[in-house]
Amino acid sequence: MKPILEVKKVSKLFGGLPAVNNVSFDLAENEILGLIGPNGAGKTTLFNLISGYHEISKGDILYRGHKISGFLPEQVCSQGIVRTFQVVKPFGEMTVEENVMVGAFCRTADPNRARVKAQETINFVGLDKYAAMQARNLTIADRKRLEFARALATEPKILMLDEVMAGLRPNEVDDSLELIRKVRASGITIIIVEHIMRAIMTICERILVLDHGELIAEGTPQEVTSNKKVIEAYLGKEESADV
Amino acid sequence: MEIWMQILVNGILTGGIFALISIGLTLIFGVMNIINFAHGEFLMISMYLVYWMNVKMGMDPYVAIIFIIPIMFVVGLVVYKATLNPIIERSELFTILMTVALMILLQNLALMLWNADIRSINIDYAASAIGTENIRFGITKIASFAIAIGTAIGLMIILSRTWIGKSIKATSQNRTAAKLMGVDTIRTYTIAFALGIATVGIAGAALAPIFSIYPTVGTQFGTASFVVVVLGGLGNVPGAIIGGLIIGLIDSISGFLLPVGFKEAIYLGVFLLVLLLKPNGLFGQGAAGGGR
Amino acid sequence: MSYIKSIINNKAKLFLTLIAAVAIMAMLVPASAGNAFIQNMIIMMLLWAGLASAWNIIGGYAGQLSLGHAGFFGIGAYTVVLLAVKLEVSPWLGLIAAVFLAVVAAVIIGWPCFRLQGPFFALATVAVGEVLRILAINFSDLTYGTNGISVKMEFGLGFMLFREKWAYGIMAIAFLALVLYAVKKLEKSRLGYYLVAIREDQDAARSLGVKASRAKLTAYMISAAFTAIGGVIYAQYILYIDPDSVFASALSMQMVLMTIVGGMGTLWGPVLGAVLMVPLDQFIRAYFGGSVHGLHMVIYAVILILVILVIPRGIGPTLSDWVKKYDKKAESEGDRI
Amino acid sequence: MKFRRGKLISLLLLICFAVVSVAGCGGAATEKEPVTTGEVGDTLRLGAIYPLTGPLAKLGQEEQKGAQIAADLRNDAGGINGNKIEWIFADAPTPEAGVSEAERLITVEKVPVIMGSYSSGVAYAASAVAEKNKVIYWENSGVADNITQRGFKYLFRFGITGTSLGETTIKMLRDVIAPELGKDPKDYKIGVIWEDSSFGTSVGQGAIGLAKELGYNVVFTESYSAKTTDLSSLVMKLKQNDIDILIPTSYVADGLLLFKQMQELNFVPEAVIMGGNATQDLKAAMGEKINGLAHSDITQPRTNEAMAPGLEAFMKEYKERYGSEPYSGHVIRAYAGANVLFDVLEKAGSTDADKIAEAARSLDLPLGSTAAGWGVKFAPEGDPMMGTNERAEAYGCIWYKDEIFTVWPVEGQLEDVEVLVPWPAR
Repeated sequence: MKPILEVKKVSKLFGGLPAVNNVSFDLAENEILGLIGPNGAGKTTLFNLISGYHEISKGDILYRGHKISGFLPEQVCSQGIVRTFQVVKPFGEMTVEENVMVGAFCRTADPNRARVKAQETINFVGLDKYAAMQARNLTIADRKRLEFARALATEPKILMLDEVMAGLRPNEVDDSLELIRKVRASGITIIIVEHIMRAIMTICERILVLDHGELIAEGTPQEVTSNKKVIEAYLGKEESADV
Repeated sequence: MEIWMQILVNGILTGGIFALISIGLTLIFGVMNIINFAHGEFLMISMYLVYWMNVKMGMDPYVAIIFIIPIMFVVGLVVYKATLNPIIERSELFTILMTVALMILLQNLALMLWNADIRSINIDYAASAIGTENIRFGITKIASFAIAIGTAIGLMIILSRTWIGKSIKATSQNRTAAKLMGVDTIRTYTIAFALGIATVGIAGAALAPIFSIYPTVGTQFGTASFVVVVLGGLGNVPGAIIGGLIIGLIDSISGFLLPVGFKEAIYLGVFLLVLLLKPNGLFGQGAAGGGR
Repeated sequence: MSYIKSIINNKAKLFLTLIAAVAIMAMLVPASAGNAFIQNMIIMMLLWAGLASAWNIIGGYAGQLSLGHAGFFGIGAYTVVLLAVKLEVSPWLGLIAAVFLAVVAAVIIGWPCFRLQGPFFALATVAVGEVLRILAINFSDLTYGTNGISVKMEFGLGFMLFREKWAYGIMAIAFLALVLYAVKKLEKSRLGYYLVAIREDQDAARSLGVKASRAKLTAYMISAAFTAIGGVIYAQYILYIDPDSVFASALSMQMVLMTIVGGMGTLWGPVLGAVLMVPLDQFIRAYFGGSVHGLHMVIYAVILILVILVIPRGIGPTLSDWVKKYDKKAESEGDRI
Repeated sequence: MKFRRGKLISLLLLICFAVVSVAGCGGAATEKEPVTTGEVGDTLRLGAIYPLTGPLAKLGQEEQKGAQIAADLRNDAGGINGNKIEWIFADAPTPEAGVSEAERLITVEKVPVIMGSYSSGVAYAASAVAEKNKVIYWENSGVADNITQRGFKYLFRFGITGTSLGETTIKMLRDVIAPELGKDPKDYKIGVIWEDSSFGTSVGQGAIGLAKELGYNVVFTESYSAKTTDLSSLVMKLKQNDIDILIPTSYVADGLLLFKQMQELNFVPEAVIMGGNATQDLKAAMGEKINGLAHSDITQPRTNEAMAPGLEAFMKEYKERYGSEPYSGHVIRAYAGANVLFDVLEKAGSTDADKIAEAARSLDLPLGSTAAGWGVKFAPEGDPMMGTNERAEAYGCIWYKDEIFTVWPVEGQLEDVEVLVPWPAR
């Protein structure tokens, strides 16, 4: 089965410093892929490269076989790849419903159909109580859920979630995991960046580990946690020596 | 051939004037992202002050600089505290409109207090020049050129050596980060603005012998100084000197080759080109570009 | 109270007739007394409300601080007058040509400038406005330069030139109604949501598929078109245009000031701003203009500074906030209004 | 954006604001009854529009003084047919303000006549409003020719046109400067430069027109912006064309900048004849170096009383009130123009526009019959320049012993003025 997304030897240099260095991987259709690594490993930068937010220094990205490296963010989104931001970016003056409508407008120009789509998505993520509230008045957790809903409203094929569950209470994390499973069930492929190991381990079928911009490990959750290099990357040299 | 030499000399000396006017602006615009439309009006105030000192106390304009710096520093402090400080947190639209309101206010206050007479300081060396038969250097222009260099050096020393200078630089790069490091950004902004206005005061003193003084004289210098600041790069004081020289040369050369009426249009055209091609200015590190 | 609310909220058409009613009523009261000064003020008020609303499309909704809108105003005025004087073209055709030229200019100016952010976009538009003014002064064989041009005194609908004031009143009302109707339609359209999204956070908007530069450019073209229409009406009303009066940067600032005072990014903000500031400006000038020179402008500037300081988001939204607070208090006490 | 309640509230607010502003200004500006000159002892209210703020404020205010002195002196001498004259001044720095103030003066203050306006743009816009409302517009100082080329019935321009100012610079060269330097005017290389407003343009074109007509050698012409910060490149072009006679038309500030940069760059023409703006500020800035600078301008304070009757009385009154010499000729023109207007109103005996217009057109005063030295003969109806005073001509004058003296035409000469040229080197 041809991979839905192919990342081929992608690098990104910020003033000569490689934030992402020669990373390659494939994403299978309808898979949930985890992306982990210590802070500053290049996870968000990789998201920025795939979503066209930053230009790629070297390498290519293929979506269903055709090149999308060099596409503008809006073009990448209309192709079907959408991302959420680690630092949430709500449209403060607009209500929650209007925020989600902006996403829905990606697929329809008609305001009424967009409003219906928005209401559906809001109910799906459980923000219906706040539909008429202005986004700037939401709590952090609800803003994350709004980010999630907005991305969903664009009816993506690939959904890239950047620490959507950071700062949530355990029961909220479980709700999010449930949501992600439902989203995957509807045929959407998902890449998740998270630091909450419990969440990553339970939801992801495959995990990539990034460290200093390089891919140091790939595999099922169990394989990855026992991998020496991964432990070193997280816990540092001597600690791992005596395990 | 000598005509071209003179044109270059004119360009450099006029460049000195543009640079001198723009140093204050590059500090205010560079550090605080405030487009100060009343920049020309502060220049006008300082020119009037120098005029009264010359008329009432017979003080030479260049000597008056010593008194102008503290006076204009205080003027900058008061104006900033009264009008700009309360709204500094809001979007730059409000600060721009506040400076437009200040422009209207200062122009008409000057008209009310000192009426509309067109005054000038007639010190004997005002129009004299040195140099050969065909290549002349105006005394007042050389003086303003030297003052521009001196002011730039002085400002750079303040910015790099003194504590307040470092906090101004830090705040201009990243206000929130500076706040985290314990920099009192409100005080820093106030001093940066006052310092900028004091620099404009020096420019006013240096220009008083060259130009006539009347309530709306400030409008002449408005647009040109923005062009210089963006050309030299935001907050980049040496950049303002070089930007000033470039605009001075363009002014002199294009004025000679084309009808003089188009001069301003040409360096505004250059300004647009620079903004689009090298958004961070020729040397500066301002963030004019919009990314992708 | 709730009965009136239900009518007003759902009927866009009713809202349109309301503006017309307000303006006509304002016109008729003085018309009977033949007081041309008041009529002139009302016409300028309506014209400025239209211009401020036009600016609001790009400045208020899309948050793109264009400070060179006098350029489009001037293009509108010069196109209609030059076509009439040089080619005997009727002002109504001139109007269409003016709108077309303004839209073309908006594309030429907008496309490069929209790659700039914040103060640099504002400065670029100021520079463009100045360049247009200088060109109008120096290409005197085309534009008659600073001698200016006077509109030929041929009265009649065909020449869009009237003896009676109320005819201009109708034109000004039609202009304002047209702009407000377009803004209301825009608010509810995809472009409207996209513009506000761009204003709030352009990066987030683009990641959701919003073609930011295309949306901003479209808004800029619409705004330029309406500003040019305003320029045409000004030319046909004042009957004389010259570079310094129609390309003046003070015009651009005036449009921005009114929108800020009234309330940016709201439908009613610019209208409120115009209704307050045009009479204010003309009254202070009438009372203080002749005596102490410059006093009236000082008063105008001081009022402006106070408004900017005291009212953060413009009078419209601030008032509606007070009303909401009053409502919440009323609801909590149980006596719903 | 769905604060429905907010929308409703601001909607109601708009309605009450509109009503308040209408009622408010309706009350504040109650119309006053028009006064015909018939009833003795009443006050005759006349409108006057000048730029009293903004860049043109200085000379706008000077003309205001001239109008006020004329009214006061006339009131001391019994007013018009027993009516006291009262000026209602209006500030109009821009054409748009000119229109709204003209509307106010006509409909609220109900003035039968409006005198104006120093700035050609304001004159243009305001006179159109007056014409539409059948009110006399009495223009003293707007020089742009096209003001009186629109066939307006109720518009009269007492003062000179820009063309006449321009032509007199050439007549000065032919009759005064060239004979003094002992050269044939045709041998000179003439440079004509002007600041690019309608004032500068009409004077510059006037000078070029007459010079070409007389076959003089105009080698360089260019306009510049009065708001420019540097004119050295223009001076370099003058030097390159080695201009002998320079005819600049500038306001005071840019004129000073030009003269300073001419000295700095060592450009010394044979003579400089400036179009208009012979003012005290210019003298204050240049000190004794100004002697020898020639002007073509409106009537100057030092003009022979024979040619400008009533000038001395005016000078005395001005000195008493303001303790100094008149700033420039502008105040004299306003004073003379106002007096002629009062005579016309007296002759018409009513505030009806047609009667006043008819009285104005009937005037046929020879040269040397007004304080400005001009005569009064308005171009009749149907004439392309309808409403222009055909007996108004600019005078040639020159700075001599730190004062400005009229030297052309000869009848205006006060005493034997020594024409000092070449100018700036001295």
